[in-house]
Amino acid sequence: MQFIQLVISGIAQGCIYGLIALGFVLIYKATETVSFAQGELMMLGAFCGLALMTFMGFPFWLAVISAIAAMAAFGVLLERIVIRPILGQPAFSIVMLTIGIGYVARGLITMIPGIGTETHTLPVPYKDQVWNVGALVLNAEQMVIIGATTMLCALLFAVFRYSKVGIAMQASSQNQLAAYYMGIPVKRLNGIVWGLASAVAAVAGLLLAPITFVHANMGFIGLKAFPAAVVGGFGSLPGAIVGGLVIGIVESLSGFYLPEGFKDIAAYIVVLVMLMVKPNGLFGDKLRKKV
Amino acid sequence: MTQNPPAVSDTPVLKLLNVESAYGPIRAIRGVSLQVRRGEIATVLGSNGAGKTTILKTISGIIDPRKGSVEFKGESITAKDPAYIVQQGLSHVPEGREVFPLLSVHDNLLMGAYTRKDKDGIARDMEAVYTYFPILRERAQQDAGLLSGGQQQMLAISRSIMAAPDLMLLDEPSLGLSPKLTKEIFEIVVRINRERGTTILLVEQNANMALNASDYGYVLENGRIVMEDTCARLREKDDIKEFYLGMKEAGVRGERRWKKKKNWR
Amino acid sequence: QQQGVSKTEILVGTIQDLSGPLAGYGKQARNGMQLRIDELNEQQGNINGRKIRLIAEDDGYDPKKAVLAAQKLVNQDKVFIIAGHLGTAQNMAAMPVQFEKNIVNLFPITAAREMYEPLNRLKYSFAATYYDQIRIALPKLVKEKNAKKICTIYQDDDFGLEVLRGAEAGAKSMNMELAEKTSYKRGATDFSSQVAKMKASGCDMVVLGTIIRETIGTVAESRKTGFNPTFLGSSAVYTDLIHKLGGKPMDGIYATMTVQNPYLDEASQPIRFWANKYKTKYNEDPTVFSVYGYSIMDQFIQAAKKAGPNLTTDTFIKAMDTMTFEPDMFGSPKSSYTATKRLGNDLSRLSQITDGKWKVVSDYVKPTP
Amino acid sequence: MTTTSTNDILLSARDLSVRFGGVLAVNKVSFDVKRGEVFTLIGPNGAGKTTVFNLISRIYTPTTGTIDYEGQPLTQQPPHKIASLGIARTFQNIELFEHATVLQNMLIGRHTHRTTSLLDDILFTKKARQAEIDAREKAERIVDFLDLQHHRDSMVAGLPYGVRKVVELARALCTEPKLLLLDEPSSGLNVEETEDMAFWIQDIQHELGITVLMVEHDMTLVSKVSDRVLAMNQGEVLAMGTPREVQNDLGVIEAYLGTVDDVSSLRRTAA
Amino acid sequence: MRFIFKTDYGQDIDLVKHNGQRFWYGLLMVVLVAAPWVFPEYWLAQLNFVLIYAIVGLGLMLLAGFTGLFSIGHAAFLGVGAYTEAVFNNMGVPFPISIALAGLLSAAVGVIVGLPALRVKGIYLGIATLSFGFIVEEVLARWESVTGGNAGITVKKPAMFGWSIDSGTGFYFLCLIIAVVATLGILNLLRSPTGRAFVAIRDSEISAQSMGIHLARYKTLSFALSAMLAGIGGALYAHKLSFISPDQFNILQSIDLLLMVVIGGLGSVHGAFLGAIFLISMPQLISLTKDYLPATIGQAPGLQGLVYGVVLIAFVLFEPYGLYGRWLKVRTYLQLFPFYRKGLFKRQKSFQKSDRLK
Ligand SMILES: Nc1ncnc2c1ncn2[C@@H]1O[C@H](COP(=O)(O)OP(=O)(O)OP(=O)(O)O)[C@@H](O)[C@H]1O
Ligand SMILES: Nc1ncnc2c1ncn2[C@@H]1O[C@H](COP(=O)(O)OP(=O)(O)OP(=O)(O)O)[C@@H](O)[C@H]1O
Ligand SMILES: [Mg+2]
Ligand SMILES: [Mg+2]
Repeated sequence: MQFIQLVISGIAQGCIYGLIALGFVLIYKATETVSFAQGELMMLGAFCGLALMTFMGFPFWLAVISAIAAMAAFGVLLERIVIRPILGQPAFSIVMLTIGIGYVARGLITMIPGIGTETHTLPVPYKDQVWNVGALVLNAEQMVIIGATTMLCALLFAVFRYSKVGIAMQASSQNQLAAYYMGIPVKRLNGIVWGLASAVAAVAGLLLAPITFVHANMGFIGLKAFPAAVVGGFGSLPGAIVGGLVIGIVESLSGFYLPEGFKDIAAYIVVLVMLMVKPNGLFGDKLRKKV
Repeated sequence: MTQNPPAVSDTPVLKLLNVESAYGPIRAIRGVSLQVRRGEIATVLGSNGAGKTTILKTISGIIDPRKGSVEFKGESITAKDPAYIVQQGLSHVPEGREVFPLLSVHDNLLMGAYTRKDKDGIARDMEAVYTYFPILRERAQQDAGLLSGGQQQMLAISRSIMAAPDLMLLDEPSLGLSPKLTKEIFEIVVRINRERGTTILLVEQNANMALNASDYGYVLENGRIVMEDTCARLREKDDIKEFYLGMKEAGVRGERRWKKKKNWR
Repeated sequence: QQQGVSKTEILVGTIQDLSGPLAGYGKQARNGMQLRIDELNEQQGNINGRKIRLIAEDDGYDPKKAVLAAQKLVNQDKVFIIAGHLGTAQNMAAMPVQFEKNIVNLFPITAAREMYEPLNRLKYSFAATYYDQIRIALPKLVKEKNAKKICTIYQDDDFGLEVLRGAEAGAKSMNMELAEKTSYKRGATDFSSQVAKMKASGCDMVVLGTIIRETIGTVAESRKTGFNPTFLGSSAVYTDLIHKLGGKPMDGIYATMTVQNPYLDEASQPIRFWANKYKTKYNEDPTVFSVYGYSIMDQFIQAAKKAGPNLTTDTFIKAMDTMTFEPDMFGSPKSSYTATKRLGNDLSRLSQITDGKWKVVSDYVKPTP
Repeated sequence: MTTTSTNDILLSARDLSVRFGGVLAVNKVSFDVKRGEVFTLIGPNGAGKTTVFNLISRIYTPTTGTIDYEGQPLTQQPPHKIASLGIARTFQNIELFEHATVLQNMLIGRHTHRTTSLLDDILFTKKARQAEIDAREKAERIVDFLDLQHHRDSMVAGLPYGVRKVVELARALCTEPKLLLLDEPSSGLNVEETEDMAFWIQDIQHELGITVLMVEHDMTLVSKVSDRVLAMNQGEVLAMGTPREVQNDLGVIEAYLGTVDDVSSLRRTAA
Repeated sequence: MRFIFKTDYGQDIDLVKHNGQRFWYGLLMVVLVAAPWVFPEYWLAQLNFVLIYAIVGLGLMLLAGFTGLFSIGHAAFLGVGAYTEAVFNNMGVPFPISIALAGLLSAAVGVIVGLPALRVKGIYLGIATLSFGFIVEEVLARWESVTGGNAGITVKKPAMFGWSIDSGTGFYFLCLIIAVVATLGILNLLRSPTGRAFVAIRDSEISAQSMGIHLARYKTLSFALSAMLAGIGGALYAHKLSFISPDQFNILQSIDLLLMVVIGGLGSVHGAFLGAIFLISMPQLISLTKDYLPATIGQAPGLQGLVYGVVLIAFVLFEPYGLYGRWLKVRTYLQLFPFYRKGLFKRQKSFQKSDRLK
């Protein structure tokens, strides 16, 4: 029983990692850069939802939808202003930009007087609800995360696998020059990708807020999502979720059964083991350059 | 080729005026002016580093010219976004293949048709390129990056055909293709020109092929156009014969290893 | 010539986290200090003809930046004193820089023992350490609740460690052992396995070496899984955020405290007045950290006044070493300093959340002999 | 055209096969490369020529079959050892060090000849300096040989395609190989430059005494420089012999060369 | 423009190419040596930090800039070095020995961390190093008997054979000497076969391998050297801070280090120094200027992070090749002075290509 309860907690926590990892993978798949700002976008999304719900008094669903839409728009704008000017530069430049964006986002939020340095709670209707199934305790907040994550993942997977735009995004990440030659509007797609990633981040932020609260540093959880993405294979959307689950469950179990300290580094040990055994993660493409 | 070719009209589809492009401090082409008329095949000859690729890249907006203007179908496309230019009905087979290595062959071809909306037309063209290059059909689900060099070249050309463009820029289409396929490629190029009326600008090291397939030719040296004429007449010029067609007056070069200076007679 | 003291001005430096993980606290502490300075400069005149100017540096909770900040304050701005520096490691890194120039490190905002141990004439620490708080409060609470098994969950850093040590010492004084010690990394969000562990060991008393979100996370997770021991936190838990964010499940938690949280609707009139003044000035609710900042500055002013017109590090130390500070309106205990006693006091009170608010539930707890 | 009379076999492949998933890229291919000859692989696209090169340079491991080099099995060597055994290669798609100059690229080619230890390098001892100067001299000689003076200090990233091909050749020569693998050396070169390439290959064979194994589609070049030709198709050997023999082989014509020789049929007929 | 007439290959190899360079670097050295008597104490302390970070930066530059292996866990090496130094120094081991041990132990850890680099690249390597970083941090925190755990340890002044370096000046010269030696070592390395092998691996592994470069050996070597410099830097850092705790070597520190080399200019030795100057002086500049801002902005928490982020973004946008790139432009401008053409440095359109296949 204990074990099952731990696994359930692990799954719930894993879904959180997976959800954030989804954002990483999304950006990576479509632009081949790693966004270090994903956690901060999530934080902005949560603050956005908070502002709408508590300060502007929007009803819950309206607030959620507006927050996601607003963040999507913000993502597009961000791409337009900050990323686009250096589109085509080596991927690492863009990684640096995202680090910068992270600093700015955190700084800006912190600067809001009376709000930025505080921790807030998001008034969601399902707060603190628990279902007892036998001796197990299921937590509404966690169940919502699991459900939403699965849906988002399926949706994004379909987009990338079957839609023309999705394939074009991958194409432009693999060879931008050729994408231009094909008339693929690389810049516009990039905008869409960042919009999408911000929207996903907003969803993550809103779902996470009841558990971790809303504060300027909530984005740091993204550091745990990196291992999740890697374990799953960085280019794979389902991999992000599976990776998240693996990490979540391992963490939860090692926290209970292993000596102190292991829980905190379990994720990283899993990553290292994975990289030794299967360097491209569970679902990553096996890549080898043909010469 | 027996079918009646569409008449080459006098209106230029593509017009370059005094174009100058540079990579940093290196000026790769200087004051190039050329025209491609609707329905014709034009070719640019030139030795290594003459700037042929640079011209094509400048046309499709991959590099912005320092000076001069590029006009496509009467509209200026100077320094526009490459995606925009391609959407105007131009497609470019780049030097060095540039396939999408991690997409399947089929998806690569689909990307070629990105700017098109007509589903039926796309399916038809897909069928057509599969007939041109049966190996692509065989490998439709394989990652393009794992194809052999020549197969990738076929894919690059096919991808461009899939775009059903008005103007096709071909940068060394025969690179790495077997002799048999090289001929076939040129036949396909000519067929596309004749059957669909696609205007073509061709850059090719295989000058013999290029001069036979094209209507009009330019010779580029050190970033400048030094000669232009119809291909029929170019084929008769001595320098062309010697330097581009490899037909030597006996004993001029032969097995000896000195180079005659080109003076563009 | 004493640096940082002119005819008309005393330069006080402070280093706070204004951009890092504890930016909230850092800002409040600085505001509290500034509030007291403004009171002095605008209403009460001066200290022997001198006004105070505060220079606040941001170290982003990074020891390396703390060194640079201290260097700037000491060598560039040439402050007279550094007061209220936030963070243990940050203080540890900055102190050598200050001491080299004979600059007092007054009342750093950290309850680590290193702030007054080993003895140094330039060190002053003002409030009971986390170690002492728990060490002293735990036996009292254990007796009261008749607890059998003590566990602790602590943050895996210098702060958490102090609480753990306090709990260990407290347990030892009752000839008990900690039944379970479990930790988490700063910023963790999931406490399920830690709670499961403590639940599995059947604890009925849990010492919280946690701060805000972790306290809420731990307690909420416990309540959900039907684990209901007595929770005891240090003064780091004593903040209004616990009940504001955590809501109903937080009711019943105990925490040690040194000064009272200044609720805006506080019953005591002076605190209410003060809290509203703060709110008007900074447009946000004051917290205990605002109070820390305010008290630190207040006590500095008292000591500086006492030091007389010739204000130097030496005269200041001399004044400090004979100082006794009476309890202030926030209910801080009486504290005193001598040349060898550099911790103002080691006392704290117990408070408990009832109906979504901290209530003081005990007087100052004396160490059980 | 000289044919070496030595029977000395430098490289010998026996029953080489390699499979990638469903594709049998090379199927039971056997051939011998004699010391001092120019041996050419031809074949339609996708025949498996480059794959044979990759097998020799140990980028792939054969599914079955063996490769012997100077009588030793090559398949047991790790990939980085191949160069020090005296096998150098160029790549079909050009694999240069883009962010280095031509000269630096060539100096990297001297890697197998390094004599200095790490400590020598860090302290840049006299020995290191001398080794460096020696390496330069060797590289400069090849710069002269291949007419690269003009591009010596240019970044590879900015070079035209044709020059890169030559730089790759230069880099391979810098390793002072016994066996040189050239993958389509003339692709991207015009007629005139291809002629130069032919001269170089002949010089490499005769003056430097290097055995050349080459993949090439330009039949003029092939017949000019090769001693023997192996034609492949779909991974299998189609024909082997002198250039002339192979060129006249019906199978080769069918699969590779094509029948139409007159390209004037491409011309636009007057409307 | 300066034209140098070269008469032998040796000239190409020399570190200093002409008298102009000799003059400027000489002048720089003079200034550095005179610094303790010329600059106010506060500036000297900053300079000291710059030197320490430059040493670490040199190592990371070797790894990231020249070998193309990005480490997001470099603070771990800094930490290993710092702790080794702290432990041995506090035990009374003479300073030269303890700092050598710090370097060697870090190098050993570097080799271990380098192992995954043999199999993975790019982002995967990044995450692998990041993971190692976390693990090392955890070990430092948990191995209390040696490291003092999270409570941290105080580091005594460097001392050897009864002589201790306690003045700011002495320590400054120590850092200066080590920095100069490290720089020369790296420069030597880069003009020799080892350095070229690194660059080859960065640009094309497959081709490097076919040139006979043992990828595994050189990658591990790069990790080891890089970690060694980080370890030595860490040892100096430990003395400079005189108090170290595990969380000083966390991911944020690692990111700072990476930012340092990127801002300095990946792939240039100058970059390591310029980056260190940036990293250290930026927060100071912000705090110097914020006194002049209106209080609502100047005193707002978060300002530091915001400005830092904005500067970072501006950098990437306007100077993707880092400070060194900017410096090169300024220099070219001066050299070409009357003939400088405006478009010379106009940025080309450039196109990203997958480096998943390298
Ligand atoms: N990225 C670049 N950076 C700097 N210079 C370049 C760059 N690309 C090309 N060049 C220079 O521009 C000139 C023209 O190059 P271009 O590629 O257009 O030649 P080309 O005629 O296509 O040659 P090839 O037949 O070899 O393909 C060359 O001298 C080359 O050195
Ligand atoms: N790593 C690989 N994975 C899957 N298939 C491969 C791989 N490498 C080669 N192939 C397949 O093996 C076949 C032979 O490829 P190879 O590159 O050897 O051809 P080639 O003879 O060099 O042709 P070309 O003249 O076009 O370069 C091709 O069909 C190719 O798709
Ligand atoms: Mg070209
Ligand atoms: Mg090939």
